[in-house]
Parts: sequence; C-alpha cells; structure tokens
Amino acid sequence: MTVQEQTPQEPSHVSRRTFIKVVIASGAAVSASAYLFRGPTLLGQGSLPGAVERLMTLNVNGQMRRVDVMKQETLAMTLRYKLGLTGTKLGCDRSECGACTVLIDDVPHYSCSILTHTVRAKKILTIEGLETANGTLHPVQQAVVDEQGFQCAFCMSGFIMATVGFLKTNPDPTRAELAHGISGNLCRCMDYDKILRSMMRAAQYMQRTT
Amino acid sequence: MAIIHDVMPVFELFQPTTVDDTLALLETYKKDAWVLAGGLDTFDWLKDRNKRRKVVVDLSGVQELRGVKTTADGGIEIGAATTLTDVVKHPLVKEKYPILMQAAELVASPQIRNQGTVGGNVSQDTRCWYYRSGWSCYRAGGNICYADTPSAINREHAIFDANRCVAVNPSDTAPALIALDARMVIRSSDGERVVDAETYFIGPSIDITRMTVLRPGELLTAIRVPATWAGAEFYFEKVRERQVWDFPLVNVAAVLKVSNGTIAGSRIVINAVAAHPVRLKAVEDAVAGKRRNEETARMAGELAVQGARPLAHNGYKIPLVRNLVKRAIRGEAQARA
Amino acid sequence: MADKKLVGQNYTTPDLRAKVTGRSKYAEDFRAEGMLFARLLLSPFPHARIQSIDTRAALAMPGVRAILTADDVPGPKDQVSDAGVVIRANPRSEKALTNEPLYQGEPVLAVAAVDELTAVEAIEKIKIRWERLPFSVDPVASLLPGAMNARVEGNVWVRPTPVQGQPAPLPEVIDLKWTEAEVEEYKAGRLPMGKDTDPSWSYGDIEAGFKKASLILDETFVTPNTSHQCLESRTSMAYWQNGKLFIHLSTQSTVQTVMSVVRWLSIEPENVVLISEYCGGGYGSKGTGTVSDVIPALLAKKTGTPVQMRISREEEHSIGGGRPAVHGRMKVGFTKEGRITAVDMFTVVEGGPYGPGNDGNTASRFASLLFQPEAMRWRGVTAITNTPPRRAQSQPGGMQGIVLMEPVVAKAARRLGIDQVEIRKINAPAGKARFGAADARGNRTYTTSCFVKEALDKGAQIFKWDERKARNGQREGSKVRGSGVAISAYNAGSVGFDGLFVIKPDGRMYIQTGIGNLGTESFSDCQRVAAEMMGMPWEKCELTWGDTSRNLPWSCVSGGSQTTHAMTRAAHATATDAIKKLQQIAAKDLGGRPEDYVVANERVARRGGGAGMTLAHAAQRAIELGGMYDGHEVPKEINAFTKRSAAALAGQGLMGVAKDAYPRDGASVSFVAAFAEVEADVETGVYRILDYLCVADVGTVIHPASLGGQVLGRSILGIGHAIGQRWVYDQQYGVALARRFYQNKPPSILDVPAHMDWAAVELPDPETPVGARGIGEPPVAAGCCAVLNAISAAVGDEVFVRAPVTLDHIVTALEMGRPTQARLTANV
Amino acid sequence: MNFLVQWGVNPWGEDTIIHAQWSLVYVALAFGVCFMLGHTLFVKFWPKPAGPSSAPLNEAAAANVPARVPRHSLAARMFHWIMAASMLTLLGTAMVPILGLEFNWVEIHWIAGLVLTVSIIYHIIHASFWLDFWSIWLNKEDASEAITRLKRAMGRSAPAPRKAAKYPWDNKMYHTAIVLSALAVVPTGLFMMKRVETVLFARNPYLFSDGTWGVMYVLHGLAGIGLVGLIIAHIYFAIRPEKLWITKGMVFGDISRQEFLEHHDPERWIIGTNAHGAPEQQRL
Repeated sequence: MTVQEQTPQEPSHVSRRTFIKVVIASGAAVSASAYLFRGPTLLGQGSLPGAVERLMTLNVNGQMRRVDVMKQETLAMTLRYKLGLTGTKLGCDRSECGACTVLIDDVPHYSCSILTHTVRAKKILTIEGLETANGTLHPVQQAVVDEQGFQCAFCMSGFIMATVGFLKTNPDPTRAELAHGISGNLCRCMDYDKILRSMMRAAQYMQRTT
Repeated sequence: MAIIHDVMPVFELFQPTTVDDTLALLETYKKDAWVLAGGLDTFDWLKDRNKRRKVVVDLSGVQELRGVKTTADGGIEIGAATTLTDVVKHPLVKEKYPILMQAAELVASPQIRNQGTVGGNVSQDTRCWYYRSGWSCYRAGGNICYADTPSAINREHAIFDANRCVAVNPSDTAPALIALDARMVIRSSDGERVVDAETYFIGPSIDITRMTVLRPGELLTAIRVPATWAGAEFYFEKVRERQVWDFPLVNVAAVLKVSNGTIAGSRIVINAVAAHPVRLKAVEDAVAGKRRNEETARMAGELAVQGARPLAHNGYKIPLVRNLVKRAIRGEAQARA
Repeated sequence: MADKKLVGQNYTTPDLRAKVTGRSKYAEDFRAEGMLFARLLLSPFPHARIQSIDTRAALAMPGVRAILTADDVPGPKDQVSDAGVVIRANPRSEKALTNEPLYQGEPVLAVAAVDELTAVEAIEKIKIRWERLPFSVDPVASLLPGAMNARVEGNVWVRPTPVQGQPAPLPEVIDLKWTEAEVEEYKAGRLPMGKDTDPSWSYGDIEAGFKKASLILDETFVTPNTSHQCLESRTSMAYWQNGKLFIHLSTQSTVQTVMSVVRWLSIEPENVVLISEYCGGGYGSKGTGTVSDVIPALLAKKTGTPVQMRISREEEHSIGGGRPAVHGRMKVGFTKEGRITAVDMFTVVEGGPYGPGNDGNTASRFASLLFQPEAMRWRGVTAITNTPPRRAQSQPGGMQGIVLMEPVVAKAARRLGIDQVEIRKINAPAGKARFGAADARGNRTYTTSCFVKEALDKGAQIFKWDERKARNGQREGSKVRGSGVAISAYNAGSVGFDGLFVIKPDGRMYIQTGIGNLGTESFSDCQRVAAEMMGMPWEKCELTWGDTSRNLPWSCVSGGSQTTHAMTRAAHATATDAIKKLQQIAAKDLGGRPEDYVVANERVARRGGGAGMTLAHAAQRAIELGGMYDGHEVPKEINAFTKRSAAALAGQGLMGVAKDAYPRDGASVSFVAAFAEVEADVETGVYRILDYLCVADVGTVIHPASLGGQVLGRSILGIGHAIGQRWVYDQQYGVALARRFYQNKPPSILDVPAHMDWAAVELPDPETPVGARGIGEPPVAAGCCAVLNAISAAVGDEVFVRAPVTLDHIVTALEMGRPTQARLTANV
Repeated sequence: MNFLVQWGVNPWGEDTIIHAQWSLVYVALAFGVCFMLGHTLFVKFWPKPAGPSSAPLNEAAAANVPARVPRHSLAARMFHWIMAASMLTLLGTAMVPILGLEFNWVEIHWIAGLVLTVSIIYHIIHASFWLDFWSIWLNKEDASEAITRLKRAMGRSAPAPRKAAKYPWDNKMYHTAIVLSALAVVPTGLFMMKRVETVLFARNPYLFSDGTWGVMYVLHGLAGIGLVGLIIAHIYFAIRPEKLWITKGMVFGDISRQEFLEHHDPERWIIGTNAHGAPEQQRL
C-alpha cells in the first residue's frame, strides 16, 4: 500500500465500489438462498401482528440502502457483510468492547447487540459517514489525527462514534466527564491517555465549528 | 453435539406495536417465545447458543411501554421498556428519586444504558459463570451446582438464601426500586396483576430456574414508584472491580427518613448477595427510632450480615455488606466513579 | 544528525487518515468473490484423543463445502535462521488442528460453508468419539505426588544441553513430582526450591552474600496468566491464484510472517502474497502470525474458493494464548544500607501445553540486571498445563521476573527505613551493566548503556516524590493513600536487517518497509531517519508497507521492542548507501571527489555551496548509470527477500539498499522508572490510581507521540496485571470460566490512572548510529509494580501474596490482619 | 431407555444421565388410580371362587386365642407411623414441585429422609432382636399359596388356601416391594445429601463421577416414583372395608379374636400365654 492510496476518495465513489463488493459477497449466499430462507415455519405467521418482512430499507449515512436481512441478524453484521461498511469493527460481539459503536438517531449503540430489524425507521451513522463529501474530516476525526491518537486503531471507529454521540449531549466536558461518557469502549493498546487528549481536543474543535 | 458458542440461531421475529398484540403473541407461543427488550441479556444467551427459542418478540416498537409519567398518588410510573439512560435523565426521577438515577447510571456502560431497559435490568438472568457457560446446573434443569463444589470459584456468588443454586441477582436498579417500595405491573392475556418489587424477585427455593415471578405469557409492563419515599435521604453504593461493565460484587440501596438526627423510618436493600435482592428488614426495625450515629451504623452493619453463609471464595462479601450498610446508615457522601 | 527536522518531531503517520475514516482494512474487512466462511470446532476437553469423527450429517447439509481435520494439516518444516542455523521443528509444537487437543478450546477441525450460520449448524451436527485423558490446569498442583500430568509423557519440560555445531536438540518432557519435604514446604505456603529442570545459572557466592546480609527476605509470589485479548481477533482470509497463496491475516510483522506461513504450509516464500496493512493489536501474540492462519489457506485449496475464518472473541480467548503465570520464590539478602548482596530465585512457569518458553530464564536475567545483586542463583521448572498456549506478551518473562522482585525490594526498603527511590538507585545498573549467566569463559553479557538513576531522579522530581511519600498511610475517613515506585528493563533492539528505498526522477522518495503496522508506528517512524538523512521533506516520502507483493525488504520481527533499534539502523545504513551513491554520481557529473559532496534539502551539492543537482536529476542519472545505482547490482550480504524486491524495483531511480552491519558492543536494553499514587478505601477495599508517571531511558526519541503512547499504553497493560486481569479455570473439568471481558477484566478507561504522564531521559544509546532503542516492553512491569508498591505503601505489606490485588483481598486482609489470597494456586 | 431417564450434558458436552424421567410420575399416579379402580371393580364384580374360602380351622389351636390378640407392639406401630409420615413428606416434597407447585422443598426432603433412614435402622434392629424377624418375609409356602390363590381367582379348582400366619401373603409382598424400594432410595438419598447444602458436612458434588451420580439419581428417582404407586395402593387397601381391621390393628396394636380367627391360622401364628399371663407369639 502506498501513501497515495490513503488520500480521501469521494464518498459516493466509495459506496459504489462497496456496493459492487456486496453483490459479489452475497453471491456466495445466493447459491444457498433456499437454505438461508429456512427457519421455523410457523403456520399463519403472516397474519399475526408484528410479523417481520426480511427485505428492508436502511437509512445509513444519509443513504437509503435496500437490503435483505435475516431475522436474527445484528446491525454490525448487516453493515459489515451486507453493506460493505467495514469501518465498524467487531471486537467482542457481546456488547463489552465498543468497537462496533454506531449512532442510531444520534445515540451511541453497540451495533453487535441490536437486531437490524429494530432500526428500520432510524438514522444510522457509521464512521464512513463522518467525513464530508469534499473530504473534510469531522472535527473528532481531525482531533485524533492532530493528537496522533490511538495505536492499532481497531477500537478507533467505535471510540470516535461514541465521542461524536457523547459530545452531542455534553459539548464541553471535563476530562473525567468525557472518560465517563466514552467509557463503553475498550482499547487493548491501552492508549487511553492519548484517546482522552484527542477527544478533549475534539470537544474544542466541535465548539469552534458550532 | 459439538459445542460452539457463536452465531445466533435462527428464530422467527415479531415486532408488535401494542401491548395487547404482544400479549397475544406470548399467549400463542408460550414457552417458545422469548421477550426481547434491550437485548443485552438476550443476545448473550442466543449468541452463545446456550438457550434457543423459536420465536422472539421484540418490544422496541411498543411505544406504550416507554416513558416516565406521574401517577395519581404523586409517584411515578416507568414504562418497563424505558431505557436506563432515559431513566437517568428524566427530571422527575432526578428530583424525586435520585437513588434510582444513581443506580441506573452505574449499570454497565453508556451504550448499554442507551439500549438496556429498566424492565430488562430488573428481570435479567444471573451471571453465574457456570450457568452462563451453558452447563446443565440446577438453574438450567440439571442436578448440580457447579459453583458450590470443593474446587468451585465462587467469588461472585451468594452468601444468603442459597438453596442448591448459589447464584446472585446482578441488578443495580432492583435494590433501589425495592428500597423505594415500587410495584411491578405484570400483564398477561388473562389480565393485570401488581406485585411488590420485593416479591417480584424469587430465590431458588421457590423456583430454581427463574429469577422473577414472571411466568411464560406474562410481561412486565411498568414499574410504579409510590410517593412514599420521594425526597427521602438516600444512599446507593455499588462495589465492583472494573468501573465500567462490571456487575456489582455487592450493592446497597437505602432510603431513610430522618428527623432531628433520629431515624424515623428506612428501607435498606442489598443485592448480589443472594438470588434475589435482600431487604434488610431486621436492620430497618433495629434502626427505627435510633439516633443516626456511628454506633447505630455499626449495629446495623453487624445485624446485616447475620445468617450469612460464605462459600469458599466469597467471604469478603461479609465485611463488604457490613461496611456498606454501615455507610448507608451514616449516609456520608462517598466518592463515586 | 545534528539538525533534526524529522527525528524527534511529532507528525501525522501515513496510516492515520485511513484509520479515522474507517477505510483501513484489517483482515476481516476483505471480501473475495464467492468467499466461503469457515468456523472452528474446538475441543471441549482439556486433554483428550479423538477416536473417530463422524462428519456425514454435516457434509450432507446444503451449503457445507469442506471439512478440514488435523490429518489435512502438514507438519511444520525445520527452519533455517538468518545465520544459517537449522532449527528443527519440534514434533510437540502447536499445530493448526489436532487429534489430541491439549487444552479446552484447541481447534480440532474446521468447516467451510456458504455462510457462518451453515458452518456453525454443521459443526453442531458433527459427532466425535473422544478418549478422555488425564489433565492438569495448575502447574503447582501437577508437581504434587500422585497428581495427573498434562501430557501423557509428563508434566515438565527439559532442554538437553546443546552440542557445539549441531542443531539444538529437541526439548523433552519428563514426569517431575515433589518430595515429601518439598510438599511440606508447599503446604507452608512457600514454593519448594526443589529439583530444577530449566537450564539454570548462577554467579558469585550466594551463601557468602546471605551471610553478609543484615536483612533476608524470603517471599513466594504468583504473577497471573493473562490473555493478550487483542481487540482484533486472529481472523484470516485466503485464496489461491496461479499457484500463489494470497493471505490476509492479522500479524505484527509482515515479511517475517511469510516465513512462518511457509513453514506451516510447506511452500516456497515466493509463492506467498501476504497482506496485512493493519493489525488490530498483537502485544506479542501475533509476532509472526498464528498457526491457525493456515486453516483458511488449506480450506481454500481444498475447495478452490476463497475462505475467510472469523475468529470469535471466545475462540480468541483460547487460541490467542496468553502470558504464562510464574510462581516464584525470591530469597533476597540486603545490607543495612539496602545493597542487595544475594538473590536465590526459583520459578515455576506455567508454560501451557506447548513450549517450552523461556520466561523463567528471562525473568531471572532481568531481575539480575535491574538490581545488580552481588551474587545470584536462578533455578526453575517449566511446567506443562492443559491451558491455552503461551505466547510472548509484552516484556515476556522480564515482566514476571521484575514483578517477583520489586515488591520484595519495596518491603526491604520499608523494613530498613530506606527511601524507595534511594534503594533502587543504590542497586541500579549503570553504563555497561552485566547481567544473567556467565558464558563458558566466565564472561557475562552487558548492556550497551543504561541510565536508570537518571530516570529515577527525573521521575522523582516530576512526580514530587518526596511530597507524596509523606502522605503514605495517611488516613482521611475511610480513604488511605500510598505512593510506589518501580523500575523495569527489557531487551530493546536487534541488528542485521535491510533497508530499501528508491528516489525517483519525480523527486519523491519511495520507501519500502517490511515492518508490520501493529500500532506502534515504527513501520513509519524508522523511515523518518532515512528521509532526514536524504534531506527529503516527509511530504515527498511515500511509504509502501503491509503487502509482500509490493517488494518489501527483509525486516525484523515487529515484536520485543527490537524494531526501532533494528530498523533505524537499517534505515541509517540504507541512507548512507544512497548518499554514497549520490556523492559518486555528483562527482562523476560535476567533478571532484565524492566526499566533497553533501546531501541536503533534496539536493546533492558541493560542501559549502557551489555545484550540485537535485535528487530528482540524480535519480535520472542513476537510471542511466545502471548497475548499483539503480538497483541492478545489490550488496551480496543482503537477504534473499530484499534481493528479490530490489530486483523488481531496479531501474526506477536511485536505489538505497543495505544491510545494517554496524558494530554493537553489548546488548541493547531499555529501562523505565515508574511512579504511582493510589487511594484505597479500607471499608470496601476499592482502590483508585490517582496519578502515574513513567520515565523512559530509551535513547534518542524518534516520535514523541508514539513513544508516549507506548510508554503509557504498556504501563496500563502492566497495571492490568496488578488491578484485576486474570484467567480462571474450573479445576474439576479443566475449562476456562473467565472467557468474557466482564469476567477476565482488561482495564477500562475508568480503571486507569486519573492522571498519567510520561517523560524520556533523552540520552542517546552510544552503540547505535541513531541512538534509539525500543520501548514497548519495560513499562509493563513498571506499571504493575508501581501500583503494587503503592498499594502496600497505603495498606501495608501484609495484604497480598500474588497479583492481581483486588478489593476482596484488601478488605479481607485488613479484616484478618494477614493476606487471604490463595497461595500457589493457578487460575483462581 | 429414554422413557426411564432424562439426559443432560456435562461441561464437556458429553451426554450424562441427570435423573429419572419425571413424566413417569404421571404414569405412577395413573397406575395408582387405575389399580384402585380396577381392584374395586374386580372385587365388586368378579365372581367369588367356589368352594370354601379357606381351609378348615384347627379348633384346638384356636382355643388358645385370647379375646384380643396383640398384632403390633407400640414400638412397631411408632415405627410404622413415623415411617409413613416421613415417606409421605418425602413423596410430597419430591413430587409436588415436579407437578408444578414450587416451594422450598429440599431441606424438608432431606430431613424427612434422615428421619426415614433412622426409623428404618431402628426397625431393622427392632425386628431382628425383638420381633419374629422372618414372619414378614415371603417363603416357599407363600409361593405355592400364591399359585393356589391365583387358580381360584381364575375360577379354576384348587384347594382352599390356608389362612395366614402373622402376615398375609399380600402383606408380605408389599413389605418386600417397600424393602426393595428403600434399598434403592435410601442409600442413594444419603449420598445425594453430599450434593446439597446441609448443616452436616461440606457439599461435594464431585464425590462420584458424573455417570455414577446419574445412575444414583435415576435409582432414587425411579424408586421414588415407584413408591408413589406403592403408597397409593397401600393407602387404598388401608381404607378398604375388608382390610380396615388391619389398619385398626396398626392404630391400636391388637385385633379381636374373631378377626384373628377369620384371617389367621392359629396353627401358623401360635398365640400362647407367657408366665405373666400375657399373650405370646410363636412362629411355626
């Protein structure tokens, strides 16, 4: 990989490319679709109130995405494996690391622990949706760049999303309040000091932009 | 059958929008149905493939289960599917029942509080790691308690009211609600029943496989907190190892009415020491009418641990309970996370 | 390098923008057309043998494509080191899949299917007939007479003495049990100093040392097993194309991992394209990948389809391995002035089922280095248990050795009434400090340099040590404070690797690196040395990393803190090579002698001004001149890997390519001094770390931000060992109980010190051209011990006999007036 | 075998027997009810066998029989009723939760179990040294007797059966069944106390292997379920009009001369008088 490839690309381009990937990725699933469509066959379930359709539209990063979602599928899996949004990471899949944090109607949630079907009518924001179309980083992203925050960065998307969500409720936190606000995220490089420095700077940047 | 603890099994999903529809579904599927609120407990069981259900009934779309409102008697009613964050942030809770706010705020992590519901928090299953490993212990329908053997690691387990099973109730809001003398509103297709928070929780001697009185087909719809203890002095402390995510090793919730330095009345509850939150009735009686001082506090602490039976690794819970109850009576402000 | 524009400055690393936007692709983020999903069937038993496997029902399921068992996995090949030494493959070493699992959670087979759900349901349909075998999940218990052994052959490793000039003999397993007298010792809570089976060592006269001592402490202490718990589990994805294996995996190292894959798969390095641009944490456990990485590769071959194997957190907990627990007994003699006269050290390392590791020996070496005892003896046993494989974990061995030693020193200082900083200064190493065993000629290894006293002084000043220590044991309500200090050291650099870059006619510098990107930023930091020497602005440097099809040079393993040292040397050598070539080109074109020219500001020009040319022009000239200038001829001594890469890049511009052949006198070791203040609540046992400072003796600072991240990050890794991280095993069934984060407790953001800071001594290492050493390791023990020592400063010496120290231990110890922790028991 | 036992898995995922198939409780209950009904109907509608109902009485032997014959000493009666109480407690505490009514049964169960065990030990000692030990056990005569009775019941011709000695044939049968059940249920129950928290000793569920415990649980469970049937039958007979004299005998300790002569053979159960003039029993 070269540095050139790291330069920002048009988000629309990214999503088009990832969309193609999705088609490819789900190609494997198509061959087994009969198998995937199996499930407990409950007679008359269609007539029961609240019975769920698999095909749905998701509002992700401002785009409406049509996607076929299994009943037991979590949002993290849909984002990563169906929509190609791999910036959301799976660290534990059990709501105890925060790597999969996304915003649902502006509120941070563990996407590993919410069924995609329960966010049907909601706005989902992932790390890929923070940067503006012209490549300007979100203030929280910029603050991380400026502080050289994080090490391996596998937890980073989750931390950034948790911070973006937290700063909406408390735009001017103390370091202790901030730590409390983003305490649902685990960093195994234990770079907590730099993370808190980055995010305190992020709060400053956010105040400047608003 | 080989064991694998990953990937949720297939289920049929229902997302009703009214309580009536929910109850109809629960009535139809009875034991085959699993009620999904925040899902933090649910997904653990399902993803581990340790418990499976044919049908999952998701409450997220049932608006009438959410929100906090005042009741005729001046208390509040909290919808069972209200998130913990909404409980923490609600002005009525903050004003009248700060103990509940504090308890809810100490639950797990911010994201979990954003999604987890108060109904789920009080109705969650125990975290005994043997049971959670999917081992067929008493609680899982077997004939053994793996947590009470000569080699068991039972640091988190019960010191009170164990009966074959030594698991504990891990809820933080439960003791606060019992201290506030809350009522649990339970509905089923047969109608509604209201039980005291204190009797909502059951130990293994009553039913070793359940933590609450909820039976298949029943749904906890709301929690009513009476005005009785609104604005009373309170004390809540949760002792845990990690300051995020961890369940309590012991927590204590106490509300006190004090006039001129004398304790007029109190309700004191501890949790994570038995399969149900333990209300310290004897302590409440003993401190009633006593001066609120160190001596009373010490007496309360000693009384609180009477009858405790420690296991191999949880003896520390005895001094911990003693000191926490002591602090609850003293009521001093303690530094919190 | 007087005028440093890049070295020592913070900058934006080339991987950061991709990381903050989510575009950085980790192994599990790759997809390939038709990709299958593989899942593992793990052994439910701590030790068993497979009698038969019935996969019929699984294979009959629609969507199931293949099942891979141990019989499909080739055995590892012998290895030939850089120096040409043959390292024989140990038949008892870990394999990707096994028919005789030696720990609960060991992979026995893998299923590839069209989706994960199918794979998982297929696994549930597989029937295996097992023969249960005896097991042991406690190394100390396995030494008791009559106890079960973890392996059929025995419970302890022995390493036969190597014969000069022959490949090292393979380790053996024997059955070792304590004698009755030793059992009595054990029952009294002391680790018996019985028969040792590790290659033990000693120097000086320890009996005389103890005679001289006015205080002898004899302490038994246990350090915990801890998982690495990299947030990115070791997922991998592989496919085959035109006879080549393309493999995406999570590894700390790039080119070195190719060599592991080659050994495990028995293929040629040229046929492996390894892609790992980002690694979500390793801490030693992904040094050169993991053996399970070959499973999707083999399944992809079997099915002719790309295969991804996602590793779940629970699987990671078992196959990811961990740091071995060390049960240690330290008998240490002190003069009344605090000088350590003698150390008698005995360790029982819990080595897991595979090995033997070297943690016991390393533990003793760093104990000897840090405190420079006048005489020392170390003996040890590496026990085998049916628990996950042990992998290097930040400061492997050194961490445990120091954690055994530090609390003893702290206790001695209290007994002798000596200041904690002072007693460490009295015993601290300095300059070319000797440590560890003596070789055949009686010589002992020594360090290239060490500035521990300087680090202690600097730290004591910043931390306001004297003010804080006055508060030790002072009680306010139920709260009591205590401050602790600790020192630590670890290996911090290797030598002999290659560098490679090309300056192209576009005036840009294209730097190739085979270093892995595991978050330390050394893959980029080290290249700043070359850029600086070439007078190139960083904006004009382009870095290629993480993909072995992109012509990378031979680099060191990105582990053990060797990279910064090794690869700044390689970068220095490579830039020196390029400068020499530029000087020659300039002299050829512009006249004069090559040494009249200097390289600076993107030009090669006559010293003191005058004729010169841009590097862009020089690059063009290099292409025209060919030969060594544009990489068509390369130095003989460089590695074959670098040669292949150089050949592919030849003719594109001026090539810098060289092997680090600089001399070095001594072993490169980095040091830290750490300080911590805690506040404990005596009623609940809960304690908080209020403040923490770590001062590093790391030589020249290359990149302050990443150095600070390493110093504090690894400190907290160590603090995790002190405050709660653990393994818990059920002794009856030999299976892990603490499999989740909420059970095994890695520190959260609210558990770490409320205030943290770091500093560097900034004295360059004299034995390396840039003066820089690595730092990833030493803060671990320092963090752990500073906190442990602060706890005892607050609540007294009679509280703990093992780490971690949790509130239950504190509250009961204060109640009982003695430590109540389980002694000499593993995994509780 | 799955109709007899319930399987679980041990922590290694191996199938392990955990206890008896509790649905058998319903079978036992159903059996008990059917037996009662069947027997009632049988007695009511089945034609009485022809011929004399029993062998002729030996008048000489009968002459010795006093007006009231002691049948069960106070000690024996105490044992019986204590055993009955503990047995009913045990069955209640065991079966009621299975049937769905949950309560704190374990402590009551093991205490009742201990009471039962002690009473059985007492009974064995008492019966061995103070009672006619063999009088309750089935013997060769009982076997031929059984065939005779069966033939008669089937309406075939057979000699009239002899009257009983101290214990009638069905009484002995029942005792044997109870003894067998107790052999299964008591030792397993005692071992099972190691599995639960008692004040007596530390719990150790690992005293035996998973498999051994499984067998023990099944024996205990099946025997317990069997006892449900046996006890139902026992109570049924105890309250049947033609058997009430025995029940009364167990309550008051003696039976009348008439009852004695009606059911017992004075030649087989010899009632004498000892030196003190009290009735004395002797086995033939």
